Amino acid sequence: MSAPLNGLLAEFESASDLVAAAKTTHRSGYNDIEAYSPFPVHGLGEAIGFTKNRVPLVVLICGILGACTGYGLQYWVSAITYPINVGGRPLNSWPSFVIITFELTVLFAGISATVGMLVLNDLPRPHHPVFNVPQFERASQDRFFLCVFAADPKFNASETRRFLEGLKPISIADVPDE
Amino acid sequence: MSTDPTIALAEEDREIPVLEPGHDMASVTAKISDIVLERPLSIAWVAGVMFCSGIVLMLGTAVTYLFFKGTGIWGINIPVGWGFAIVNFVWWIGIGHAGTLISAILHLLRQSWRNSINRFAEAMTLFAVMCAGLFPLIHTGRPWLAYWMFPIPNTMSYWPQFRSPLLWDVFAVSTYGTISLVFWYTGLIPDLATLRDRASNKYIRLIYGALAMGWRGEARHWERYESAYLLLAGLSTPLVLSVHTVVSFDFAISIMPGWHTTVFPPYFVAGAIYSGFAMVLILVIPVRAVYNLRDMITEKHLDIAAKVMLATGLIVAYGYILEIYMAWYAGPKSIDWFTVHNRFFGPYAGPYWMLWVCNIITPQVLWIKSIRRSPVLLFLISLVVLGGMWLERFVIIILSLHRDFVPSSWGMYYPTKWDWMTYIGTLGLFTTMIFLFCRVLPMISIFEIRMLLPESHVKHAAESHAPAAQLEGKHL
Amino acid sequence: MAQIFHRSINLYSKASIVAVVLLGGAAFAGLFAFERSPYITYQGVTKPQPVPFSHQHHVAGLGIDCRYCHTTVETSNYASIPPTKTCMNCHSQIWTNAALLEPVRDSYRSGRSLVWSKLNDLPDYVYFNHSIHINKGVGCNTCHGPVDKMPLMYAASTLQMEWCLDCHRAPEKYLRPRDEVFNMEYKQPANGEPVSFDGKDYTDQKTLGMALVAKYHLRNVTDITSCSTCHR
Amino acid sequence: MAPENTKREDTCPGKKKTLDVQSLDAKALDLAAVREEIASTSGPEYWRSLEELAGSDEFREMMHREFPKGASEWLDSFSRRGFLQTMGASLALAGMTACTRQPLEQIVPYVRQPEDMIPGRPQFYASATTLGGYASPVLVESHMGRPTKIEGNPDHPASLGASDIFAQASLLNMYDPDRSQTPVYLGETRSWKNFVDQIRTRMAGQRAVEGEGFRLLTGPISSPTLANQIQALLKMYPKAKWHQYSPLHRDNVLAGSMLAFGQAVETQYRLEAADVILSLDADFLSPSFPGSARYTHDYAARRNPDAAMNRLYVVESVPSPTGVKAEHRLSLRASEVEGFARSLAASLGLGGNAADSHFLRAVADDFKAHAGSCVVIAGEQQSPEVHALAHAINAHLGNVGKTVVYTDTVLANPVDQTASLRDLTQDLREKKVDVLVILDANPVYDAPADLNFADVVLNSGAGLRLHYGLHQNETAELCQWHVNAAHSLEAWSDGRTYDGSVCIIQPLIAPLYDGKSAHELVAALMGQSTLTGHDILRSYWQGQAKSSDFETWWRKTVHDGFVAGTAHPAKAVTPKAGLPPLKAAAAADASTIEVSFRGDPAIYDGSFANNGWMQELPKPMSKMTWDNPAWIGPAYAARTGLKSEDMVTLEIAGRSVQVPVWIQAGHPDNAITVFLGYGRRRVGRVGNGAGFNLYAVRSSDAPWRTTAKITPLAQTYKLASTQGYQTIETATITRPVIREGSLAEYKKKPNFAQEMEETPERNVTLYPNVDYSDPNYNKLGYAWGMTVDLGACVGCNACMIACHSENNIPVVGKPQVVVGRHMHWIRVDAYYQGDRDNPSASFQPVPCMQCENAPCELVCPVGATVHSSEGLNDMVYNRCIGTRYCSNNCPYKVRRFNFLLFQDWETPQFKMMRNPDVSIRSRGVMEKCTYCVQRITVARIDSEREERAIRDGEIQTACQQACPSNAIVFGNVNDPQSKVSKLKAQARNYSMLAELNTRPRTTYLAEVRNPNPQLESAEHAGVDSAVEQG
Repeated sequence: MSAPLNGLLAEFESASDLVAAAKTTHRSGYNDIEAYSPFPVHGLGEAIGFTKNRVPLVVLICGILGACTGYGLQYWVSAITYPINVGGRPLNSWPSFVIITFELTVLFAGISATVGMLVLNDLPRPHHPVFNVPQFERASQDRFFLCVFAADPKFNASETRRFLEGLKPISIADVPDE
Repeated sequence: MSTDPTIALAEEDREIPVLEPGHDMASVTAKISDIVLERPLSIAWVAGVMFCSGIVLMLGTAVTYLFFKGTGIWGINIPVGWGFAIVNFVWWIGIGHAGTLISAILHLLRQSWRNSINRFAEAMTLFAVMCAGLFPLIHTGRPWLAYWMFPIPNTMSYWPQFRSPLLWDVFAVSTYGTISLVFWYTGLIPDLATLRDRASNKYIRLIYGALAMGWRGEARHWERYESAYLLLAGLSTPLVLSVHTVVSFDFAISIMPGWHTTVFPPYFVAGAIYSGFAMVLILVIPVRAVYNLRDMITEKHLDIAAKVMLATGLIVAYGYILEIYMAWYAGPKSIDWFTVHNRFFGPYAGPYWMLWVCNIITPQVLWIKSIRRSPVLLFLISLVVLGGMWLERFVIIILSLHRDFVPSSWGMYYPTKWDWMTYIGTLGLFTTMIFLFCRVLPMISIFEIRMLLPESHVKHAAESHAPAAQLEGKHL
Repeated sequence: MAQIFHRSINLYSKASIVAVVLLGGAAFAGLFAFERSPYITYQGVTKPQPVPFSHQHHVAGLGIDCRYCHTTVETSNYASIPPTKTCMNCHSQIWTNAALLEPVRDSYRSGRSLVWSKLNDLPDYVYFNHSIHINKGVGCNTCHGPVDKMPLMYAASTLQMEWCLDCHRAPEKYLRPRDEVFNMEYKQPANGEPVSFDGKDYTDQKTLGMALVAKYHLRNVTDITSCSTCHR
Repeated sequence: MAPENTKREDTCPGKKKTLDVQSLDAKALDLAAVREEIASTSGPEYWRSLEELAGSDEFREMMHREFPKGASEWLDSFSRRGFLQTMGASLALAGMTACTRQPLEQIVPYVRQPEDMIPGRPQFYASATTLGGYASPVLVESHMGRPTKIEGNPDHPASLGASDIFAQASLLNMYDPDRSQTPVYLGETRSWKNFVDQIRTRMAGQRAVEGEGFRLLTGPISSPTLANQIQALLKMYPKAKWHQYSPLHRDNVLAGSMLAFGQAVETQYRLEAADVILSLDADFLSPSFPGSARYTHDYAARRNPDAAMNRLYVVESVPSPTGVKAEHRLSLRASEVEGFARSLAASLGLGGNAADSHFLRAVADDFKAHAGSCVVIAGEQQSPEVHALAHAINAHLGNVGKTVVYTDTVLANPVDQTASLRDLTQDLREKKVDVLVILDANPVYDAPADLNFADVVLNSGAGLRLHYGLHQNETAELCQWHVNAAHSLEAWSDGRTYDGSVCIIQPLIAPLYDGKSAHELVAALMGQSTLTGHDILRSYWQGQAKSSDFETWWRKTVHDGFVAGTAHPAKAVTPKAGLPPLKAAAAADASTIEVSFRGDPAIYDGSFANNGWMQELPKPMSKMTWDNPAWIGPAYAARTGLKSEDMVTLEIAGRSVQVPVWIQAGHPDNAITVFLGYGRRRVGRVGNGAGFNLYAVRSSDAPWRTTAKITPLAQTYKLASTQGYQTIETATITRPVIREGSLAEYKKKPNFAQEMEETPERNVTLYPNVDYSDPNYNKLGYAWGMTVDLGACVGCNACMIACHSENNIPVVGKPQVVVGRHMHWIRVDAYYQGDRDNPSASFQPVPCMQCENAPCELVCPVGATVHSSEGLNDMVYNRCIGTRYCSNNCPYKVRRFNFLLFQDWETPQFKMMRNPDVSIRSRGVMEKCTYCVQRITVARIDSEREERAIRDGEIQTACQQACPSNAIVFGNVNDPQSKVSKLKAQARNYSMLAELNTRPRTTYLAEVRNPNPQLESAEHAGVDSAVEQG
């Protein structure tokens, strides 16, 4: 335990245990905590006090942006920059322009959904202190973890460890900073 | 549309679950990821890849020669300006539909069973779209100028012509391809993390590690992840329906008899799903046998897929009948009457009636439950349907073009060896990709399978979770 | 489990993604620049010629009118390069034994043509007609640049479609009175020096252009941006 | 952690390794060792295997099969085009993209520029082309000294500005890269000088014996100068003989006039004055008929239903365009025509007894009613008796001087050519000939088989056999000397048109391969080898000119292209009393059927065999290209079970030939028609081996008609008809694309054509209409449009060749036509309706419709085809990427696609021939009719420079200009006074497929026929129903 401590990592058997533990931890005043699970566990987010999810907003904005780009491009090309008579149709043949408008809307929105999710999740982030903990490799398989970070004002190595033990985890590990 | 029967069925027969009992998180994780990480290379797999990539070489030859000589090496002519290239394009695009349909629409409809096959279907979609995308490019007379179809600023200050259905195609297909890729990758991220964490080889870990982008399964991540995934599903749903609609516009927008029909969009979409599911079955049936995944891709999946095929097949049949009805309604002096007459008795009557046999008559046996649940029979029927759907596009394109308004310009279309080489070549490309996919990525979405496990849902919480879980809960 | 990646990778991974995007954009931009570069267009590039003919000397120096050599510019689509005979009209009297002019004399003696490199070279699928442009008041140097200041001739314009369209989409920006077409000193009207046309003085190109468009019955932009105007 | 343990086990690394190792190599158990092994072996193995692949026979076979053979398979007809060339052109194409570098180009100005030459503006020179001796007056367009296009000479009555396929195509003959390029002696190239020296001694020898052994064989000659030279030659060699032969000779016409008048006269017709025309197997509307251009014009001028219409009866043994135009057509075997003629004569009261028939009675009555304003025209292939009968009938009805005029013959010294050739062969057999000079004839190929000329010539022991001609052909092969001829566009000469007036032929370009003109050769034979053709011509006309100031006279004559006042005056001739005696007809043997011989409609007697335009020109009736199948009638086919493309053996008088058959609607039963001119061995890369040589079964005693035995063979032969079999399968046209009615119907309901299809309301649309008359949209107010008068069109194809020539259209070759890739921008469709044995047929020229609501434009993803402000459907080749969507969506199927590299980018001759005002399209590009936009542009620019409007008729499209019947009219539809607007205003004007609301700018004038009420009831019912349902 030479390296400075980044936090404490408690390992749990099941999703339910984790949710319960997370709730208690959060209620007892720890804010800088994080829960890890191998699949989305319902209610875990609010358990650790995560409320505002901005992904939908990003997608909405980009969607609208896409729509405007789509129709704008077509209108500009067909009616403004090089107006030319195609098959006797008017320059702004809006019914013909609907489809590409739609496609670009979806394209922009769709890409923004994933990119937005990654950015908001601060990914890619290949390195993270929790990876230092050996058993954490099962966080992506069949184990559930709760981490209280040292950055939390209420954090105190021994205090917090005792508090976590109170939550009956399978194990508790230090998360070394290096 | 296609989902009504499947929902009904989800209620109706419970005896076969979508995930055989006896699994826990560790076992599903191990089972799926080991196919990638632990399973030794089998001779059969290597041989398969070799053979298929050989076929890809043939494709390369055909395309190279095409670029040297021009599209004249194909059987096309005036009046039949489009031949195999467009037939194959529409066919592949159609096949590509199952993937997004399964992962997006069924996700919205909370069809838990899609969890075990969506990954596979999405991969299939990507590869199908790859093959499809090849054709619009190479079928042009001057492929090196195909970039003119994209709105790129240029020294001619001249731009694409946005009223053209072909251009809609370009946008629809490339959007579809991109979104499918994004959707697929998004779904892969947590599993990539799993692979990263299970891999014993340093380099493999590096690769998966890089691809997983440091996914840790944080609660916050999951929250955003799920909303993003849901939104993607929501966006892909109209997209997948639009793609084949747009493809159908290539024909519906024109004024050619046999093309100029308002029924095309729905009937094309149905046809696409039809062939898509056929392809899913053709791939899934051998794969679940070879990799011994019968417990995750159960007979229930086959059964549902079969029912979807049955339903969409009937919609397609409706399309065919409507065409005939319209001709009858327009009367014997109408060009429509002539077109249908030419389909029935013209020089291409053979393919036309073959189409009825493959697409409409054969699949009716799917009304029988035992057949729906017999992998072998399903496999064969799917093959027939795929052939039928290919014929459908052949009929729509060649038969409509070869005899239209002006009799002096009637003609015939005979494919050349180059047509065949190109077509078979894309089949090779497709299977090669599938082979590789099976070995380097989890064929089944591990984390979504985990969600099928009873232990996955939080017991104390009263409010509902993934109904999937509930459903399974009842089974077990 | 041990860390797979070093902490620094976090930064690199993000940076690399941004970098890829930026590089892509840069490559794109580069391509555009290249497409319009003299390497492609030969704009401002001189080419090897049998005789180092100086327009500067003949036009500015001697004040020879364009039409003395380019005889058909008002009547044909080609301005036409003068036959050797035209050169000899003068050079049988002056500079009769300048070494520089030997190729000309040789051509005249032997009847073998001089072979010039084409400078203002449109693609073969573009059909340009000098006579109508002259007739509508497009000055020689509007396209060919300050020929009277070119010791060695070069193409002054890119001759790319966007360049043609620049004028075809708004001819009034460039037109001048017919009698000024061959005038190398002509300047577009400005408050300082107005241009008089039809007895009126114009101090800005816009109004002058409009007047000329009306006077010379220029066709509409829709007409002259129709494809078959230049492509057949 | 139980699960974990189990997992660790089944994935134990140790195990894994062994597994791998076993699969790799059983003996080594240690991973490191295995790695080494792989490293050491894999490299070499890899290379070996590649070598194996590359070296394997299969591989080589594959390369072999896929490339060279595959390539050749797809090359177009000219086999010399290779792989490299394709690449070269692809590069050339790449030059069409935006961001490629222009290749360095050079400018090569004149040293001394001709005064009248304005670079960039074509010049036109009056000249003439000849066919079968008859000249047709033309104007030749020349760009910078290169002839690029041939038009009719509007100032000459024989042309009135129109031209025919042969005149048009002779341009390509001149540029033909396979032409003979030097004199040849025994296969070695020699110089003209060398030839002159050689021949001098020979001729000196002949001088001594007064030309005892000197024979001259020429084709028919109308050139006064040449005739004069030959007379001089014969004076010089009194004992020499002059023979004439051309396979499509007019012996029967000559014999007919001898029979009728006892002297040789030329028969001319004045169709503008004829109310009723009867053709006895005479295809006088086809370009090979002397004077057809004028006849077609005069005939068509009387087809306007609003003026006095003429009426055409055709009795024919071979379906022909003339038959198509007929109000009433009677399909007889050739041998039966004479009988009909006699009956007609009888029923008109010239004696003899009439076999009575409905048709005959009707014709006779019609004739009686129109005595003096009717005419009978007999066909060249009909017997002298028929001609005599025709003369008699015309005389009897007082047509002579009104609709028929007799003059001196156009051909200098007309002879019975078959006899003439027979004599020559005789002399050759008897070894009487020492010097044989063959001028522009090819007897070895086209002489009647029974003379077997080839052997005779070879064994004649003639010391000097000289062949003079454009190609080193079959005859040249058997001659010691060959002298390469100058084409009529390369040399001075003259010739007479059908009315006898003399045209001056002036060269447009110095001989490409300095060939000599016939004049120069004949002069050389007289030892005047120094004389140039120009000298000879001038000196002759100096003698003829009735003008004090020869220079001005000559200049004017050359400028006008013809010698004023040389047309033959009408000549009073009195027919012998009584009818020609009846020849005993050979009793027809049941097992045989009757054969008719005809010249090929496109390649004539074979002299156009190496002309790609002509080979690919769909023949008027069958739309056949590149071949000459034998025609049989539907009835005969039904009886014998023969199908089109079946091979049969045709046996005539012991000689036999194998030909494919083609079922031709309207062909008489129990008869077969074969076409001459194909199956050439030595003509060039285009013509060699195309089709079947029917001269091999033609005999001198029955050149046009005989009997034959047909035996089907068990094989078929692929034919390339541009209209497939639709020519006889048009039963199921759902919209009547061609519309016709009788005069009576027209009077009753003038707009019957429009009522056959409902045209959508103009303003029932979501979109506003484009207003082409709005000056803010279209400043000059031109809206180009075209009408095609189906009543006037006689299907002569002049428009197609004119278009080919004007627009640099490539020739694609038979294999490509077979798969449906011919490139004609304008096509002439033939439709047959009703009874297949005697159908009513119609021609329909189809250029681009230039639709205002163009379906093609809408679907082009790159905007390569869009509308011009004047309503043209512009096709921008350099923008086209070749999706072919536009063609799919074109209901008229007028678009043409360069599926392969059809255009020839190498051959320098073709480069010279092309029209510099039209882009050369290359591989992968769509093309189509542009309304000759290059001509529109030139006219517009000129008019703008002169600050005036374009005059109506100032712009003529190439097809319109060539059309002898003025069926095609082009102009500004915004101007109500323009000819085209007036025509479009007519009631019989209709749009093709109007229901689709494409709003074509090209519209059609429905055909109105003027049937004889006596006969109409019988036939027309059928036709109308056909039209209605059809």
